[in-house]
Amino acid sequence: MGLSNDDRTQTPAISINGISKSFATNVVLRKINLDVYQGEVVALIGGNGAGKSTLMKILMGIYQPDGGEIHISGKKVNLCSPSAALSNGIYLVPQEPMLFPNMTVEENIVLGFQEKRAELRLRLEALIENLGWDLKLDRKAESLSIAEQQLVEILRGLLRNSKILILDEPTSALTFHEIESLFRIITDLHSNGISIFYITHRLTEVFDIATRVVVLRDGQITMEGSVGQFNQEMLIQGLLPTNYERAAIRKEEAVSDKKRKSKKPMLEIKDFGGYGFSNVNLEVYPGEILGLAGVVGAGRTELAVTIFGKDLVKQGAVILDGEEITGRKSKQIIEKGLIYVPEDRHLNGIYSMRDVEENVTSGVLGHLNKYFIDRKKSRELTDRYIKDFRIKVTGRDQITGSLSGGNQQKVVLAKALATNPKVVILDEPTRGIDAGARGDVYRIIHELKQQGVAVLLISSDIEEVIELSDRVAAMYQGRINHTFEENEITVDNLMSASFGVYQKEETA
Amino acid sequence: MKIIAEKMAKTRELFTVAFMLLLFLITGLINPSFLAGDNLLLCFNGSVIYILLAIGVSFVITTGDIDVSVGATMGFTAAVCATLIRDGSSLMTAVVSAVAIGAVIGLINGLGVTKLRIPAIIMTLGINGVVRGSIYVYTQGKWVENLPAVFKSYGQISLFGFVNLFLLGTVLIVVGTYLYLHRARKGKYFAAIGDNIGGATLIGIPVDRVRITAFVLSGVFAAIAGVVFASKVGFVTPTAGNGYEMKAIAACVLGGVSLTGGVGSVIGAMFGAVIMSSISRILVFLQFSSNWDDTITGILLIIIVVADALIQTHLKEKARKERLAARDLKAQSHFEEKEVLAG
Amino acid sequence: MSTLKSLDWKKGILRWEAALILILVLEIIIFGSINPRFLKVPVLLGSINDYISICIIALFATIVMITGGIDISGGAIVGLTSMVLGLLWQDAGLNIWAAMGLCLVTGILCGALNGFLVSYVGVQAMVVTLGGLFLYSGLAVVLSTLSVSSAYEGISGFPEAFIRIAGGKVFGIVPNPFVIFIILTVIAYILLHKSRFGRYVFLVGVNPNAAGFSGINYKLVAMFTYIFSGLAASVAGVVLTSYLGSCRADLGSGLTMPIVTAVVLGGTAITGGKGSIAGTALAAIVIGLLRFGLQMSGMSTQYLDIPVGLLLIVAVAARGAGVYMHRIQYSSKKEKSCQTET
Amino acid sequence: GGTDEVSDEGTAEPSDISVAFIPKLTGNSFFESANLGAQDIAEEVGFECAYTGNPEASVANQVQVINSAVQQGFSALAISSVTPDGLNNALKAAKEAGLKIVCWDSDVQNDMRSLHVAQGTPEQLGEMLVEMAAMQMTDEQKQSAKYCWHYSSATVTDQNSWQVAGEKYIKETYPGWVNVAPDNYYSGQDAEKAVSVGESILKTYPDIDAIICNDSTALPGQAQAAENLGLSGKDVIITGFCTPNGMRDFCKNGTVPVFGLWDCKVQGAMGAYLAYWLAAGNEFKVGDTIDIPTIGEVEVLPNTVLDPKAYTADDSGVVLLPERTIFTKDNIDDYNF
Ligand SMILES: Nc1ncnc2c1ncn2[C@@H]1O[C@H](COP(=O)(O)OP(=O)(O)OP(=O)(O)O)[C@@H](O)[C@H]1O
Ligand SMILES: Nc1ncnc2c1ncn2[C@@H]1O[C@H](COP(=O)(O)OP(=O)(O)OP(=O)(O)O)[C@@H](O)[C@H]1O
Ligand SMILES: [Mg+2]
Ligand SMILES: [Mg+2]
Repeated sequence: MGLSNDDRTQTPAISINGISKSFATNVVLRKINLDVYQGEVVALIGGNGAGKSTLMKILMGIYQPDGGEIHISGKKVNLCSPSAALSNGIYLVPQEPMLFPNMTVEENIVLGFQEKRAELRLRLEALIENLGWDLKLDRKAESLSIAEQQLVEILRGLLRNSKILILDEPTSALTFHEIESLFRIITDLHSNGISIFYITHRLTEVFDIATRVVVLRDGQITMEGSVGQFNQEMLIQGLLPTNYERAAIRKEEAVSDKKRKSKKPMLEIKDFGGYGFSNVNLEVYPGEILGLAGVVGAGRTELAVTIFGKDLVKQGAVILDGEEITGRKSKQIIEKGLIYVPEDRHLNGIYSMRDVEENVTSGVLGHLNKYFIDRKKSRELTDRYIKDFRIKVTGRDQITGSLSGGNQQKVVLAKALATNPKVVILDEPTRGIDAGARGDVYRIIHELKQQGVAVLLISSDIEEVIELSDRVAAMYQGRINHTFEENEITVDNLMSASFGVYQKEETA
Repeated sequence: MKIIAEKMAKTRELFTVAFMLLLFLITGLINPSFLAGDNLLLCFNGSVIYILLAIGVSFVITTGDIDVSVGATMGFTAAVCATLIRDGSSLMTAVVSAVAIGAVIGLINGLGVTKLRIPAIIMTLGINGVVRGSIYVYTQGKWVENLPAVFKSYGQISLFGFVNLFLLGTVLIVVGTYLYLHRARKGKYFAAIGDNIGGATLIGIPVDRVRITAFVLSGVFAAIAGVVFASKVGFVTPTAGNGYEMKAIAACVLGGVSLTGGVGSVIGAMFGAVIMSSISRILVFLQFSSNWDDTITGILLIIIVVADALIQTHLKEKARKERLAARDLKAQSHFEEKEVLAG
Repeated sequence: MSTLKSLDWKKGILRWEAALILILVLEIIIFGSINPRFLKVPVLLGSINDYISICIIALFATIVMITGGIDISGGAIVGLTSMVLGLLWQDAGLNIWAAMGLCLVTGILCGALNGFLVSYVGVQAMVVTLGGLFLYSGLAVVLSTLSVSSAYEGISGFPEAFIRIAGGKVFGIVPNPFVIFIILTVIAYILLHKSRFGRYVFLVGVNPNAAGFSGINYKLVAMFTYIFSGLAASVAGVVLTSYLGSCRADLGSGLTMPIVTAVVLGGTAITGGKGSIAGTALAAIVIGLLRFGLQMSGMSTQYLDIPVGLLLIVAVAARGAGVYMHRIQYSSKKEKSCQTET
Repeated sequence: GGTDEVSDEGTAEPSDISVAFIPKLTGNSFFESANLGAQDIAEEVGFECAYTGNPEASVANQVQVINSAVQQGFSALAISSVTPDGLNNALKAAKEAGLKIVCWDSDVQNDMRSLHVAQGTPEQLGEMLVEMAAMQMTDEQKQSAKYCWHYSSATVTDQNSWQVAGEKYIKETYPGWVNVAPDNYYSGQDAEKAVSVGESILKTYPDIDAIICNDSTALPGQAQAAENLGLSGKDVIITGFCTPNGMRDFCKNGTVPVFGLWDCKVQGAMGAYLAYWLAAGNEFKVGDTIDIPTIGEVEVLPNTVLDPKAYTADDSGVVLLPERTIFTKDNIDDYNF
């Protein structure tokens, strides 16, 4: 799909010359030079905090560069505001959805357009039809899940008819089905001569749709070239910190069926039902990772949140280490030894304006002291987690919001694990974090397993589920479709079960 | 009935209207003369000042800011307008000066909030103090009185025999702004900014300009209210408009304009203002002591917002549950199908 | 990959408090040179009598604002509790101390109602406390008409011991209200900055959802901040009643805006999540002394709003422009002006 | 503060003496007029007179104004109090600091001040209010008039005392009259509210005969309300207290043909002068007469003229304003305040 070298003689659609940017003392971009031609799909990859989003926000006019120039179709432009960028045919689908919660999906998408409303609606309907996404246009945006929000953001970008479309981790919350249809549209766009920046942490995607790869590290472009020149291994090498030794995640032998049966399950979910799911039966044993696969909207988050005491139980029971905890308050459930790590880090996970220490200790203050805060203990605890989890901070008093995404995720994990849980429910623990951090998170999960903690792992990333899980339950439309033992865990099996088409061998 | 109830809960203005009618009806049951046509008209006529203030403030609140300087602005512009009229200026000059002053105060607020990035409540609180002090400087602490009878008579002009000129003008303004805010492409910008300012910036809405516009409009509407005040009341004291900012905000809230921005309409604000300004009248008709004024205002305000909050939470929960249950249902039918196939 | 200097904003706050102290010193120097009487210690200390209620309520309103809420009903609670005190003492014949106890309970109840509606019913704080502002001040007027002494005469003639609460002086120079203010500042400081509750207050202010997922009863925490605020307002009611020797329904009228002003000038973010007791305490005194000093310098009270309003705007603008420059940049929401480069 | 701050008594030049002239609230035409009188006499005599008050009439605000006047080193206070007893502590402190205290318009506890310049006794004023209404009535109305009171609030001292005295006078003199709203109507010195309450009164009681507005915001508001409804003085009697400037048009066009007030400029002048006079080291006993430049001799009466139960002492007395004026369209143009 790459363009032939002849095309390179034309003027680049956008040309970035020597762009630099720093925030206070933090140098984020160092003299970036990049030319992108018509119809290219440029995969921009790099670790958390490498500066990808910052560069894109400069193109969108959200940030002003400290130095450098931008040319569009050979003409120098001043992208001083998003409207300037828009009038130059640039559009950014942001990493974090920025919808208008009180407006409908349709209003969210069409606001700010100059065209007639009726025309727009027709175009929009056609687009959704083409994508095959299931989105009601009159729903209020505040009722959308994070994945649905991302769909709306993408629709907004696609409808814009921009010449240069930037997609900043558009698929981080999406699953197979949506990603596939999105890629189809991207391919269409790029054959129509539209230039696309595509940021992702999922390297397989790079090979699926990109024509060119750009690797950003510490604000500099360290590798660049047409996609054919690379393979996945090379990209990983290019991404990881130079002195990084990959944590050897040797998959332990899965707890065998027999061995498991001899133990008591740590978490038992019996005929459990609530809003969005029903008839769920699951058992998680100590030292086991049970994966929970499914497509967006399968009801996995609802299941987890209901177990955690945040939503109404309609039927069934949850038993933790022999004790029934059905319908208890989250606070009591945490005390009993179950913790849930929410999927939306920004909404439910971190206290971005507070420092790392306050975040890590937020769940255990009651244990540190009754009324007053024992600073000594809380510092020790924080330092221990910073060290154990290799959280990259300037100190335990760094503001959490200023950490990179992966490190924020580690803080969220530390906060959860500081409660000394027997059961951990992880909901999308690696969404939006880079390969290095992902390795660290996997290592942490493994350590939990070794300590005998029961882990319920919810993830939309099938490879992740396969890599980590001892057993996998697949959820489809609110039910557990099938539970796979270790030897049955394959991409095909999980995929078909997630889409509700898996047929058990005995019935087949 | 149920449909009406649901519609009411969804269209927040209807809820306010229903509440107002209920209030009027109860008063009318106790004292039927309250419901006499001309008295109801009087109630609406008497609300014009509050309505104008509330519309202005609702622009600002819709963009997610707040303006607590409208009371002072109204007082100042009323004093300026009244002084000019008293000293023989033409009506045109007086109105234009008042509106210009209102616009300038709004502009200062807007620039402070957007360019100096001062939180709106602080900026307008500060300006409120400055403007209020300026009224004393301007009037030297004296009342502006003895306005010419013609000027005062504008408040009495009726069209078609019963529609008060000011009321008609105000209603037209309300309808006009409503159509602009909810139908015009750019009108939606106000709500969009209040909803998510970052998102609004991203899709190219000139955020600062719209926010400044909102403050300017707030000032302008306060100025128009000031002119109406001068004409209707007939004299202007330096304390005119004291505490009106809180009542204007309360009127917006009663009318369903959310203080977090992005939600609500000027129609709601209008009816909220009618409720606010009718309370003291209603008490007279109920032969209740005026001592109960604030208590009743407080209770009504709390009842209506609590009812609203409960209904909204209920609706949201219901919608969520229905959506989730629908998924589950699909699942059930699917499972059944499979069983049928298998069987 | 270096990231934001984490200490920056804490330093910012510290620097801000230093700035407030600087303003305070400037005020003393300027007003002292205009009217040397201003510098007399009894005059300076005694001036607190006139703004003690703002100081007391602002301390605890700060805690409310850190949770992301706001309490504008404090002034109304002052009037209400003053009336409750007088009625119970005079008309119900209660012992003055018992009456005082019940008056504090009234403050707690008012705060609890505010807090309940905000936390558990989910109404916006501004709206609830606006309703409370009308309701409590209205009730105070209604109560005042219930007394045997007519509303316009007020209730007075309190025992000497009660009058001494605000009228007395420690060591013959430091007026009691000043001591009360210091004590309450220390209490509020420990509560907010040293206790578990205070930590929860910040966390809830930054992200209530996350607090819920951390097992923090965020609704209860938020509700308690309103209770503290209501209690503080009732303490102010007692102090003011004692100081004036008379119960009045309108004692707290006009306090709303100065309280908000003090809290915000003290560096508390209106959106919650950060703020400090020391800042509020300093800001309350800065504003109080400014008004007092201007009056001492001969400015008529009716013009005082002008300099106070300007100080508020200038101070907050300066803080925004200086100390928080980088943080403002951090919030990606703001537009940039188009004049930068070509 | 210690006593060392008192200016040297007896030997003081007029220009050494400064009087703080404190109204209930600023920005009200009544008090502004009183201040004009005070300033005139201060200039005439040559003492310093500073007008200082708060735009909002509340105890706390007035205490603050007094405290600051004490700290600024004024020699005397001439004050119109918002409350009979809420200022006690502040006044005590002022006294201790050596300030002389004179009240005008609205009094404090008698032992807290030396002199009070009264516009009349509550009985005089209550009777005046009622008679201003009665003199416009037909004989039939005088037998069975329906009336009500509309003023600022239940918590202001003087207006309520006139209302109480007026009610008493009605019971005695016009037993047939019916008060349709014994709880009274209040509009809290908010002009717009005065109009809307005024309109509602006229709507609720279309057959009401008289509305007495003993507040200078309520009276023009009520008059405007009547005009808004197309009513004139022939349809309903509206009367009360306000400055002539505030009512000139209403008086001339017949909406409020009769209303009254005392000469507040003279009252202000007397208050300010007496404060100065005391601060200059002069003393008096009840029964003495004091000569006031441009106004004439006034006699110091015992406190009991206002209230039979009042505290009596040689150094505490009342000075009455010589007269109160009823304004009609014939004489209103003679006044400008
Ligand atoms: N912030 C939110 N506010 C309101 N409703 C939400 C919110 N987030 C999610 N939901 C609701 O929860 C439903 C499920 O969300 P989501 O699509 O993440 O499903 P899920 O079952 O968690 O899927 P997954 O299996 O991917 O975890 C959504 O359809 C949405 O209605
Ligand atoms: N507004 C800001 N103010 C200060 N620092 C910022 C700001 N925005 C980003 N940074 C810092 O700039 C660096 C680069 O951030 P950026 O968001 O561009 O990373 P990224 O490559 O998009 O990472 P991710 O993969 O996690 O999205 C980070 O260290 C971040 O902390
Ligand atoms: Mg990014
Ligand atoms: Mg999910």
